[in-house]
Amino acid sequence: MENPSVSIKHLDLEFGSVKVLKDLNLDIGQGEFLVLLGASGCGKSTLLNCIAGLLDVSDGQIFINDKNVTWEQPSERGIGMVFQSYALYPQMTVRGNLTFGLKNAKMPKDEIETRVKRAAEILQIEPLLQRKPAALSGGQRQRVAIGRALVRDVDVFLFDEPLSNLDAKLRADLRVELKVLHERLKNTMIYVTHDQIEAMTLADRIAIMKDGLIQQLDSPQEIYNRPVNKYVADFIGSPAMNFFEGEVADGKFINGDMSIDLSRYDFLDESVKSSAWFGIRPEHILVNEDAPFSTNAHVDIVEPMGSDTLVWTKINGIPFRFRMDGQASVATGDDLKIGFDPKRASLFDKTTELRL
Amino acid sequence: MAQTGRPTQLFRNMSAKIAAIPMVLTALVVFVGATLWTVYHSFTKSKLLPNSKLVGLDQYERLWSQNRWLISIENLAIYGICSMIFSLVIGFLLAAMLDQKIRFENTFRSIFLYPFALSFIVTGLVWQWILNPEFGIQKIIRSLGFEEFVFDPLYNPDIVIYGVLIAGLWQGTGLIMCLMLAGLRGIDEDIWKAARVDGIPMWKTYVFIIIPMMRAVFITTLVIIASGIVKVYDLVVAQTSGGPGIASEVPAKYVYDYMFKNQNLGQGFAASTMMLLSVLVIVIPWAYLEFKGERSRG
Amino acid sequence: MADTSATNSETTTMVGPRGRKPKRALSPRNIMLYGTLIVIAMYYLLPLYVMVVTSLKGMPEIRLGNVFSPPVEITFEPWVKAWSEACTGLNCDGLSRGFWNSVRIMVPSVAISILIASVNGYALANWRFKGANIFFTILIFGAFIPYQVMIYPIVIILREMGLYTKLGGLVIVHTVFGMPILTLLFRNYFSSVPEELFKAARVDGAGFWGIYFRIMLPMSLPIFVVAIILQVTGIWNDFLFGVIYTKPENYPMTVQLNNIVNSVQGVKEYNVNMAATLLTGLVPLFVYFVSGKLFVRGIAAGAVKG
Amino acid sequence: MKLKTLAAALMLTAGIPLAAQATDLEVTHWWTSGGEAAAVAEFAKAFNDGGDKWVDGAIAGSGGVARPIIISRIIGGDPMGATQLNHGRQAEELVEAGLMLDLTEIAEAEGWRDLVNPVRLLDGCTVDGKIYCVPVNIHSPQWLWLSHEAYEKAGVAVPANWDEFVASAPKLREAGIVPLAMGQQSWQTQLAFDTMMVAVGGIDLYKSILSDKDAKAAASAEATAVFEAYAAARSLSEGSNVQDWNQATNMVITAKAGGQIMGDWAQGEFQVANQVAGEDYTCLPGLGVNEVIATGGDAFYFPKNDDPEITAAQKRMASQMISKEVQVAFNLKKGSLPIRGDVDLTAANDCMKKGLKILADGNILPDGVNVQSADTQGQIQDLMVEFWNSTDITAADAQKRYVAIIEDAD
Repeated sequence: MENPSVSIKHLDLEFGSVKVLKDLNLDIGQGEFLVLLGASGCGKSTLLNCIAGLLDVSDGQIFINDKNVTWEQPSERGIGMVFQSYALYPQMTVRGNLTFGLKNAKMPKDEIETRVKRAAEILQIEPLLQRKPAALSGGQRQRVAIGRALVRDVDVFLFDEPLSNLDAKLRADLRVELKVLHERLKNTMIYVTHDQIEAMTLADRIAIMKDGLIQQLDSPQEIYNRPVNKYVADFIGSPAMNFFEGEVADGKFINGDMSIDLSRYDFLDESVKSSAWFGIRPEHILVNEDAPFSTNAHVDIVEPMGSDTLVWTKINGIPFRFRMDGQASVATGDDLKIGFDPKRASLFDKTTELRL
Repeated sequence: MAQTGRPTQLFRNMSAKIAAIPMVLTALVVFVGATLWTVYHSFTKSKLLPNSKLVGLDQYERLWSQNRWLISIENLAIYGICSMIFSLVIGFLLAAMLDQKIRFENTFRSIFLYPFALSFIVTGLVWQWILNPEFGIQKIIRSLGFEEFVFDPLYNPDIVIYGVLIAGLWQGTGLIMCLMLAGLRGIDEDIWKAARVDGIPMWKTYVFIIIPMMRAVFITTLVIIASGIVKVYDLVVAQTSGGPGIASEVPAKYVYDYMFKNQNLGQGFAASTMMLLSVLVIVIPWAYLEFKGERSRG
Repeated sequence: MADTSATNSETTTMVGPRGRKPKRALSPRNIMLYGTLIVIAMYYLLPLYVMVVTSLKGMPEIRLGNVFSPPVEITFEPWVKAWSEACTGLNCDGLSRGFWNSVRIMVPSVAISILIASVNGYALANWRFKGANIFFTILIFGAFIPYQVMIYPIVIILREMGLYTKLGGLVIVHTVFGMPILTLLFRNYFSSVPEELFKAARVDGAGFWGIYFRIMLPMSLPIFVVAIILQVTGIWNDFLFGVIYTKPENYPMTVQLNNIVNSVQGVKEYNVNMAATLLTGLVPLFVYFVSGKLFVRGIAAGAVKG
Repeated sequence: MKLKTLAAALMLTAGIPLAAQATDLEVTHWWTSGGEAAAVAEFAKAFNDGGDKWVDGAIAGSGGVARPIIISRIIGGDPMGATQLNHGRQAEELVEAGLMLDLTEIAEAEGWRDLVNPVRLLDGCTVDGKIYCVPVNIHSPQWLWLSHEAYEKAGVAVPANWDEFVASAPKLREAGIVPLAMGQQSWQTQLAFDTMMVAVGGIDLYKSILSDKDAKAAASAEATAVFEAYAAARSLSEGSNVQDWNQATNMVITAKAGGQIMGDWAQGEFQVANQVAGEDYTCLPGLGVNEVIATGGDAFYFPKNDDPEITAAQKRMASQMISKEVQVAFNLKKGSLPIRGDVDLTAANDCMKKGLKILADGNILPDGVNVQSADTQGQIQDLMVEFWNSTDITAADAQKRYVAIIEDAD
């Protein structure tokens, strides 16, 4: 990548004998919105804290705008950060929160004023400037927290699960606002979350992390369509992907007496022959339609969700779920014909769990 | 359902009310009743036994003309203000130092806190011994060659109250440190991170962000220190007996001496009423603020 | 973009700062920090050290040396004397009598005061009833009232109850004066217990006492330990109430300590005094060092929230 | 239980005298120094020999510490069997409140009025013509105790009066000896002041101020002289950093100090230290100037009790305390003078004999403790101890405040 905004090279982090990050490399482009996604304990927040300089790395380097900041103080790295708990200074007004860091850096008064005005205008918090955080709603607080990063006028924004403390509706609203904000500011943003919807909707690229390693770094589409390993495939998508265990041989996937023709599947390596996992997303199932592969299914449970309906069945004795239109009339006990296009499926090696 | 007989107001929460009886009795009989009794009798000419011969403000007039009382008040003020300031400052500094992710934190904390487990009698006796000019610090410094060195706070009327203060701080700051440390630990990690990202130096973070956030802790702590200052009787009795002369007298001792030793209950009651009054002057504004705050919060 | 975590960084050589920011163990900050801590720790340890060395010296050595010099010849004589021989007046059975008196005073006082205050704090936190806050406010104000204001009326109250100079009277006094701080402690702690838990128990039909014994008590071990520590040390260390509300045969250890130290027969025996002082301090010190961690944890849970 | 009743019944039928009925009596007092404790042991021994049991309730510290405890117990409805109190004003209100046992009956039966010498002691016990306490000894505060060893070291003769004492002080200083030992407790400074009033101001001044509460006398030039002498004495005690009187006495015994103004109870300490009057130490009554002594003293009161057995035992103790043998044994140990004129005190030492002689000559004064109220005493003590310890206060200031206290005295 030419001129990355943030570049992380061979990063190691140990707490005592526990390795939290392992030889991690990551380049983030100018103006990119990168989401670090993973289950709790995967090291995503740790990585963010390392970038911010809030944690000392054990080995490796961090560059921000081509400047080696590995040993720099957080405030000297040209970053702004937004925290899950907002971390607003409770005894100061909103204005105080926004200006405290700037005043401390001995910035001229009118410059501070300009910046606060701009941030307040962007985030629409002008009426709140004289209030204290305790008198704000969760969403307002989060805006102020963003504002505090904004007034720093930096190139890189770091978000540490900023929406986790909000209720579902507010979270959706703010998500959009964040997206708008990014469109407007065109800053580099690194965003940590465990919520895949946030990741999918916001990210230019998502880095899925597990055990201190980046599993896959790609655009949301790519990650959704072509997960590099079974973990990613399982993690992304809700409801989760269906999996069958079986053998891949002669262009076919065989599970017991079921055989799926894989001629339409994009193999990385055509000649492969091994035990494998076969995965297909519930939303890629076709019902009562012609499909390259189809079978009969007996409906066990129906979960109507309004926009769509989740149906549980068994294929070859293995629990299997698929998604139908919200208006579909289906009931427990029905027998359906279901099928899918193997082109949309994913195959993973049984032992390495890597994509085939 | 509506007809099942709603319990009357009195019997609602009956168990809770029964459980609160000791509190109600203590509050009414001891704290209110006993206090009023004492206040009333401070206007009487009670000597060895309480009586009801009212004499108006005579006892108070006499009280404020007593040199010993004035010295006691002055001592309490010095001791009170100094111990509030020093134990808050020292306690907070110690807590802040222990909060720097240091090694042996537990050891240090145990060392700072153990004197709190000891009584004022023990504290007073030990410090009396250490400050003894013939055996203690003064002698050691002198034996190092500084023959003229003088450090005898317990024998110098001008500074004796500071000698008591040294012992009092030794005993009490550990607890303050613990309270402060707990308060510091209760602060959201993210606040620290935010301050670091904002580039705010550590001391400024403490002064402008952390300390204001610990307002509740500071108030609790002040309450604890204040009630400790009220108790400053045992310590003086054990360490100096009010001496040299009457230089380290405190109001509590004045009260006790007049009530029992000098057999002038009225005078003792008057002095204790004055103590009560000065406590109220401090407590009422604080309580007013506290409760007002609570109402707007709730 | 298909390649996963690989970047072009392999080609660039690793220049500039890398890895952990080097920190010298003896950085000025650390020297300041640990230096200050050690100096202060010495200030705090000094009196304990002085007590121990003085109590192990003979009188001639004390007269010659200073309070800080370690004993040349260690003798346990002062300890034996302080425990079983030191005299107050004609009673030459040392501190041992006071020790057992203190135990007899402390055990019921601690148990009763904590029991009452915990139930009380629980009632205040979870069963708010009309007027409760008024009494609670009075109670907290009570903590500020100088004891001296109430000493005399309490003598009268106890006399009327026939408990003056009896152990029972002293237990009442300790319960009364321990109530404000303990109630505050328990009220704050119980307030921090999730409301849902309490509601769930009520829905399950548990009453006042049922919830207290089956839900609150098992959850509040730390705060009970704190309360026990506060009360054990407080009551053990009490002097004023012990001297006023008991008679000599019931004197607690602190009062006896004061008596022994103050009844000078001939020369002041500093070594015996210090041994006696240490003996008196041993019980709370023991309690403290055994439960040190819980003590701090409990304070964090209860006291600070106020 | 049954066995006990049976035993009691048997004893009664056997005609064992009532006295043998063992009753426990708790006795509170503040005699805890070496000499004092030894003296108390004599009382205890006598009482125990009589078949009863003396339960010792010693309260350490000075009377100032012990009195409140004693009084609050009496008022608090948990009276002890007997208690030491200075007779006179201290117990007045307790007696008036009807809390003390009336001893008039045995006093008349045993003829105390004839026994007690001087009879004034009994007056202190008398309220409205009834006797409520047993005086047990005569104590006189007006003594100067001098260490022979200290003067030997300094190379001066042992002074024979206060003026010589003051004159010899620089020599003692040179030898590294504190001229005047003084405990820091306030009553000690007051005692020294009262004593100097007798010595410097004269007997009449003393009487008019203390007994008659004459404020004019307190403001007089004679009194000013006393204050000046007292102010001068302050500097003599520099370096005497002790609290208790017996520690100060100990400084004299060990020749760390030249002398001490203290009551005759100091003698007990000399005795415990095996010092011999006239050889190791010298005592000067009235500071060697005016050889008079105030006849203060200790007395025992017996708080009223509902239990007739205890009342009986109290009366037994009262008559024992005043008996000849006990008086001799007790006072020899205590270093005080017996309250009866008819006892044989051949065993008495030099100092005691001096005291007895003065007593016999009738050169006696009332003691402050017996004529002033505790309140007045407390105020004077506060003044004196403050004055003694802070050289900022001039003699004139102190006198002014003293006059004010005497004016208000009740």
